[in-house]
Amino acid sequence: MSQPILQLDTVSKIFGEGASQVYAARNVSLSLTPGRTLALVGESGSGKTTVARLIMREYHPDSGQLLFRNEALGKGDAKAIKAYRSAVQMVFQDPFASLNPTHTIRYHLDRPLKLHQKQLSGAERLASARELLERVKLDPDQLLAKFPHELSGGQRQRISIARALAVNPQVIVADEPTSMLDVSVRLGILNLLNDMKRELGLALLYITHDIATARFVAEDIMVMYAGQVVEWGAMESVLGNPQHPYTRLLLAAVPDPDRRFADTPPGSELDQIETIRRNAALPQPETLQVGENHFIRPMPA
Amino acid sequence: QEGNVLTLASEQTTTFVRNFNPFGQTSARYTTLDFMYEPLVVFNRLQGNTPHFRLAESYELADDLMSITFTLRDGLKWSDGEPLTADDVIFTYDYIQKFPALDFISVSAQLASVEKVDDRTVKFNLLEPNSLIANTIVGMPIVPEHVWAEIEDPVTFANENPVGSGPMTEITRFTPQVYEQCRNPNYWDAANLSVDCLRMPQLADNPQVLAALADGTLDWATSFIPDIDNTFVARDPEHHKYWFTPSSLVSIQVSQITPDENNRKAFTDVNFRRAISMIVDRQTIVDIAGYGYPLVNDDPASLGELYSAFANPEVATEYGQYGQFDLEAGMALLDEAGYVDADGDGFRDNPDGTPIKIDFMVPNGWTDWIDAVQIAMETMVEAGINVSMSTPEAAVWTSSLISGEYSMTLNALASAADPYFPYIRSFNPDDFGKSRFTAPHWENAEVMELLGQYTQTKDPAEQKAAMDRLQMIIGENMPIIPLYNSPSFYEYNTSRFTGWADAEDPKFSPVVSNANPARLLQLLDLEPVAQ
Amino acid sequence: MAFLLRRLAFYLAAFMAAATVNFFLPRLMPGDPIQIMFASAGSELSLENLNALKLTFGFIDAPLHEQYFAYIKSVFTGDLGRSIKYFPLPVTELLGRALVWTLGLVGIATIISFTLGTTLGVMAAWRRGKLFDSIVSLIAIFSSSVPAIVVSLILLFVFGYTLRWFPNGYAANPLLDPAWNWTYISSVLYHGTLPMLTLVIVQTGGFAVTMRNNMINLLGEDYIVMGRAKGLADDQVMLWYAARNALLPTVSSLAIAIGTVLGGSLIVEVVFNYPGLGNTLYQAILARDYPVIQGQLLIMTAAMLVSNFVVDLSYVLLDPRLKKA
Amino acid sequence: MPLFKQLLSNKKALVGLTLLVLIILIAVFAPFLSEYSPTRRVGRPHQAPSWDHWLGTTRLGHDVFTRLIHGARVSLAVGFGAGLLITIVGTILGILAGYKGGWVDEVINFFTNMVLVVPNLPLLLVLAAFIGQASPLVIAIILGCTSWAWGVRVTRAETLSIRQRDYVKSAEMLGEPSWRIMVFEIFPNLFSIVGINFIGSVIFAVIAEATLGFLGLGDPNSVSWGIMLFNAQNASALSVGAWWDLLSPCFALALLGLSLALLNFAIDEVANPRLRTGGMLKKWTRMVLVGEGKL
Amino acid sequence: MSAPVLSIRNLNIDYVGAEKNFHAVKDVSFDIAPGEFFGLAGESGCGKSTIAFAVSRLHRPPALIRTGSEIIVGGRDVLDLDTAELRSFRWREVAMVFQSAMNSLNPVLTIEDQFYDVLRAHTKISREEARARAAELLKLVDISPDRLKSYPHQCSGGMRQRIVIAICLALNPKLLIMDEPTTALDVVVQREILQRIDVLRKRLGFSVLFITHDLGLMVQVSDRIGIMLQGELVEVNDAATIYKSPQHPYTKRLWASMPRLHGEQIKPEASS
Ligand SMILES: Nc1ncnc2c1ncn2[C@@H]1O[C@H](COP(=O)(O)OP(=O)(O)OP(=O)(O)O)[C@@H](O)[C@H]1O
Ligand SMILES: Nc1ncnc2c1ncn2[C@@H]1O[C@H](COP(=O)(O)OP(=O)(O)OP(=O)(O)O)[C@@H](O)[C@H]1O
Ligand SMILES: [Mg+2]
Ligand SMILES: [Mg+2]
Repeated sequence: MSQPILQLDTVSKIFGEGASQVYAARNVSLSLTPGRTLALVGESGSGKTTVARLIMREYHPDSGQLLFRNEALGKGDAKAIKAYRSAVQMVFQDPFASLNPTHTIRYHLDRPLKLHQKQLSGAERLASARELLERVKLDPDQLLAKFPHELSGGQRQRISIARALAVNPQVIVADEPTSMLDVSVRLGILNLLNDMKRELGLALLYITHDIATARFVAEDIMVMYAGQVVEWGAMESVLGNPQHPYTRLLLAAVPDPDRRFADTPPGSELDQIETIRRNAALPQPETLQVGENHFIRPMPA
Repeated sequence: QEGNVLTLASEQTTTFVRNFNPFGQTSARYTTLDFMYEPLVVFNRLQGNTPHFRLAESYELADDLMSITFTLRDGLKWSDGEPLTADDVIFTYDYIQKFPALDFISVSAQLASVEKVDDRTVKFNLLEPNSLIANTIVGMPIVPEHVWAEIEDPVTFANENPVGSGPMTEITRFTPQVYEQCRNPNYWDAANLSVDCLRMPQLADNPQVLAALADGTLDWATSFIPDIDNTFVARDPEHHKYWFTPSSLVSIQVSQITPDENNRKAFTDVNFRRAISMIVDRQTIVDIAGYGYPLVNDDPASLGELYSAFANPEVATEYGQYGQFDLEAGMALLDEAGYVDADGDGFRDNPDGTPIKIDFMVPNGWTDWIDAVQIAMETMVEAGINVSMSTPEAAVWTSSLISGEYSMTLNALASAADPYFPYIRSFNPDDFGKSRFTAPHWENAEVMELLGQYTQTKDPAEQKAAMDRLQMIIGENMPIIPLYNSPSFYEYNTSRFTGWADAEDPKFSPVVSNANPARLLQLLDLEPVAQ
Repeated sequence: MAFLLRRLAFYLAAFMAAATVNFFLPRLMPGDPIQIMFASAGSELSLENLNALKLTFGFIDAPLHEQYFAYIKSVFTGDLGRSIKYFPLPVTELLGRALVWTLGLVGIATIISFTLGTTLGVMAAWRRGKLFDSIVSLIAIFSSSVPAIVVSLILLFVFGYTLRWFPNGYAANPLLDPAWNWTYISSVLYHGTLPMLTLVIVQTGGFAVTMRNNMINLLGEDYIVMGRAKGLADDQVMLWYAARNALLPTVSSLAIAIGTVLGGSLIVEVVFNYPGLGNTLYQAILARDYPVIQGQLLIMTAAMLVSNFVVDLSYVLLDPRLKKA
Repeated sequence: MPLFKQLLSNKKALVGLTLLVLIILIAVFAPFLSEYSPTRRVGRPHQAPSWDHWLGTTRLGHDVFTRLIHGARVSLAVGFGAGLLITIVGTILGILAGYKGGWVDEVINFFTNMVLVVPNLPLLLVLAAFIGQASPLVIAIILGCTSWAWGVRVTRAETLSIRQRDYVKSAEMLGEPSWRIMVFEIFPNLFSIVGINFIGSVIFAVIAEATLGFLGLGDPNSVSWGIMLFNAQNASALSVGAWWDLLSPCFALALLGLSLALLNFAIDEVANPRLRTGGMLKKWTRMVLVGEGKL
Repeated sequence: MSAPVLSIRNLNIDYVGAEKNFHAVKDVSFDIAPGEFFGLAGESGCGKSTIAFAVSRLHRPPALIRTGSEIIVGGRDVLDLDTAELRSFRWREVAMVFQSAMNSLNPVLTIEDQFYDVLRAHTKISREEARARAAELLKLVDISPDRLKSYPHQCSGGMRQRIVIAICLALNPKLLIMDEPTTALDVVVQREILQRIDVLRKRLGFSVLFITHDLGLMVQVSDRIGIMLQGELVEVNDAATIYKSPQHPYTKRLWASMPRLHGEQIKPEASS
């Protein structure tokens, strides 16, 4: 396995003060490796987006650090930050909000090229833009002059990916890139991400609450709950043998056409969730390795 | 049973404040002077300044003109029944000495001392000989010592329940919207007084006064009324009447010390001033800007109709042409004097070729003046004079006039009993930099000497000689360019009261404004119409 | 509570700032106030007389900061000095008198136009696209575009001068003594009709539009649809589900409207010679009555602050989400 | 821009725009539309409307129609000048406050709220009176300096919401400088807010000019609708029955206000599709009436 | 078999447009039997909500239910009801749970008020009785009656959705329509709520029209399923058949593009 390119080292992010303090991320550690996808799953509000934003340096960690190529990235180093920017890009959840409605597709692809590949001439940039569109399986002749509102959701999401690729990134963070898309186009995007990872050797962080799609794209998985990573490791190991009670609950709840609803009295899951929520606030015990490349942070007794 | 009530409008305001302090020029109700505090004497300007003796039964000017003695009537009483004596007069003058802020006519500065001769007689000793001092002295109201001696701060004292000497002293009703002022129970001249109460409704502006006049509410008013024959008289031709009498002089003035060197060359040249005078169309200004109400003043000596009794006919024969509107002649005069367009910009320049550029200043918001200036400028521009109008705030305008740092302006000068006053107010170098009336900053030693002579003699012939000579000098130099005498407005309704002064019977000025003491005479002449 | 406290702190700061601006305003302007005042009064005074008067009116030549603190202190002790034009009336009393009229005029006009406007807005939104809606929109466009000055002059021309149905000045017949009897009150109402009408005409449209748009934005909300699905009467859904929620943002627009109303009432008061704050301010400006001008700006600001605060309060009352559990 | 296209297909916008263009054209070509000069006496005082003087004459004998169309220039210039100033200041401060946040926001927001609670017109009045002889330019500048607060408030609110959009985020992540984000990413999306702010400010400025003029605080040398109102009022136009003198500028003001308000409503409708009623509701009603369906 | 609770026949719905009408529901017909859990699936914009709204006649212009459509509930055509009948029909016979838990409760009314207004609109009930009934209904969904005094914003999303369900049951309706009732919720909560509905319908005997685009979930809970595509109902069958042997190519494609959590993963086809 190759070296991780980007790491979070026990990073925490706290919002609010005093009583209303929220640990949006608590001692989160992860590493992204070229050519591999890490899936980050968890319920809404568990801190997934916060992790993404920490990686995108939109937030600065309250503790812990962000390592890029094994070097801690400070606040001030402009040059390092620029290099980081051109290496790490993001694809957003909502394809309708991630493109500026007042600019053409060409503008959206031109800007990153202009910013990060200054040596290119106008004509070269146009060529690159066409190339990018072809790479995401779109027709440049049709699309370059269009405005976002003239495109379908799937097309927009592809444009977002093309824009992210325009800077020649090594890491792509995709925050629920398909949750707003229809089932039938969803797969196309996931396949595209898989292709990119393979062909360009990208390190991918795939954030989702849909564990099924996570399984489809990722080699590794991390399960988050209330700002903490509760279980992580190789995909098949975690899915096949979930150890943490929350992971189990989550997996049990994922819709599965193969299993009809049993006549279990409802309510038990909610009680368990309550227990887990209460425990999440307690001091956390050490990490426990439960298999080869499979770890959990067990619930305190 | 309220007797007969006369409704009048002498004051325009949005709210009445109960203030009857006769020294408060801006804040007291306008019915305070004359009606509440009777003057010693009322001089009748319409009748050659004849004295109507009121609180005083006579006065005597010393032969050396260095003192004047007033004798009060016998048995005068204040409205509260206390006797009114020479002590009250002495008290009043001591009082304004002690509180200079009260001396709104600046009379103290002319007095050396005021002394009591006996209970009814007071002697004023002057600092300089002055034949006209009586006119000034009667402007100061006399207040009761037994009331005012106790007042700590008379400047801010509101005198809400006045004790006065005039015909109407009792406030029977007072609200911000209306007040009533009724008979003085101890009035000395009650026999002549037929009106029982004055009622003053609050009226904020001319249109409101017009509305009240038109529907017959008001008996007596002073207000500008546009198109008065249609808007007022026509509503009830039998009873709705008016009579406008000429009053303060409005003139074009240029500064002899204007900061712009080139303009100064022109302004100090009498030919230029004469030409300007010939170029402005006085009649149109009066007709349009003034609704025809003012009286054209084309007297090069600036006195005009108002002081016709004093006029020197030679002035008209010698210089009269310079007061007449004649565009051609005015332009010819300019050409002749060398004011031609030297640089080809379409405007006339100085004879030496330097440009003239005049800023015609008039206070913002004074619309009739602004209209007048616009009309005057029409012909001035036609004559090739580079002139434009500016309208600074009145305060800025005032201070420019005081300092002389302006080029051209309109200025007004209140009318007086005697032409001496307009002349001394306009040309006294002692007042340069102090008063806006000296705005032209025009100096002439002979004028000052003649003015001195005029007040320092009692001999009418001597006075006339001095006045004639004065008029010739002014007429020759035209330091100010007269336009018109604006009218005093006087509207009245004969349906409830008769006895009004009018053009047929100009017995005195009937204007009810607080600047006209003769309004007291008018009040006393009114008789209710038998119902 | 914290919300209200924060607002309160802001209002205090705003008031202080307004008072400060107020203090400096006349001092930065050219000219000597007393001289200006007497120039406009047309009276001639000697310099000595002038200086004596100046002292009496408290124009002392103290250092600026001393004057400033003295001013702030007097403001907070409710002493706004005395009017020069209406001497010796204390400014507070003069403004107090005027305030009553303005409050009555503006208050009632605002209540009428707010009620009318919001009702129209609610009904227009509910009948969206129908004739009623088009009419309301048209009315709203007219109402929000035609200036108060135009409306008041036209009303004055038509009803005051031409038809002579209404008086063209005053708040009441000046010959009547103020009293709580029908004669006086009816006179007040009669005199107040045209000014009131002007204000209602120029304000109603704005409220109607705000309310209509808020309503329309809300009508797609699930809880409105649920209200209908529950089988509730249309009126109940319209009022308790839609209007009640749409009112919240409208109420905050009310606060901003107060400022506009004060401005609008100024022109209306001048045109109709109504003895309110606006007219008083106008007269004071003409007479350069500085104490009144200053006091006036302060009172108007304070009125704005108070109405804003009232709006804040009612917001808290209307919206349970702001009530701290 | 699709917004423009939509605007052109909006009936209100069309009517408003036509009116406005007409007024502007009349103002621009004023000297060619009347043989008279606006500042010269060309008739007797207060002549009633006639063939020679379409809208009669003023008290001074000026031609009312001539003054009206020349006055349109000043009123429009003040309106658009002040409107532009107000909008520029409001938009810049609004975007800065909304995007930059932190102390920049605190400061701007504080001042904005402060200015919002000071009653605007009275303040204007006092300022104009103190400055004196307020020429149209001065009025425009005072208006610009005192009336930006509302614009800041709405622009800031909108910026705050746009700032959260993913396209702004992604521009940040691409390393776009913040001025570029404000100018090219946020500003174009504020079209409707800025447009509404601009037109609203123009209406406000036109009205304010007229009001100041009417109250006698304007420069009598200039020919504007406000000054016309002032002159007419001073000439007691209503009491002497010269209604044309006073009502002409009134109607001109109303017409200009109406055209701008129509535009503003149209922008609002275009920017917020929910407010649009359009033709489909009429069509719908027709279809229901002929029994093609129901709800 | 007894008569269907809901029988939709030839339902055609247009959204009237200024130029062109949008034909959102095309000739749709299906039945729901008493006690049946009927699922309606399809992609965003295919017309699912439009059908749901039509059943309670909740549409506003420019929606237009074309003449010839029939929606039969309890033997009568809903489209023929007048205003008063419609009002009493709503909620008493068909109740509805909306998409967003956050927004389907009126934010300015307490929970109790929102029970009370529906009870009062349909029954003669006093405030006290209504409170008792509301408390009872809340217990059905495991919520403490204390909550009656709360405002919606004081409850969590899952709680709010359960409150809505309780309100739905207030009048013992025959049919409960749920339009994507759980998309805003976590999977755990979502599953919990659906299980509860399932239990309640078995106990109380109402039918359910369940709308979602999550096919996997639908197969888990529904008895029968209808698949919609661009306004048309392309396939109706029982859940097992839809899953095991889908007939329509579109249904097949849907299954093919659904990644699996367990067992064999679908083939990553070349992205198109
Ligand atoms: N800017 C912020 N200020 C305050 N709290 C925040 C902020 N951003 C996130 N939070 C809180 O931090 C926690 C984690 O939020 P985050 O957005 O990371 O969750 P998530 O897992 O991405 O949820 P979702 O699946 O809904 O996107 C939440 O409780 C959220 O309310
Ligand atoms: N008010 C409207 N005016 C015009 N078209 C509309 C309107 N409401 C909905 N539509 C169109 O009707 C179609 C069906 O909408 P509907 O809301 O029924 O879809 P849906 O299947 O519920 O989708 P989703 O899963 O996104 O809720 C959509 O294409 C939509 O664009
Ligand atoms: Mg998230
Ligand atoms: Mg839907």
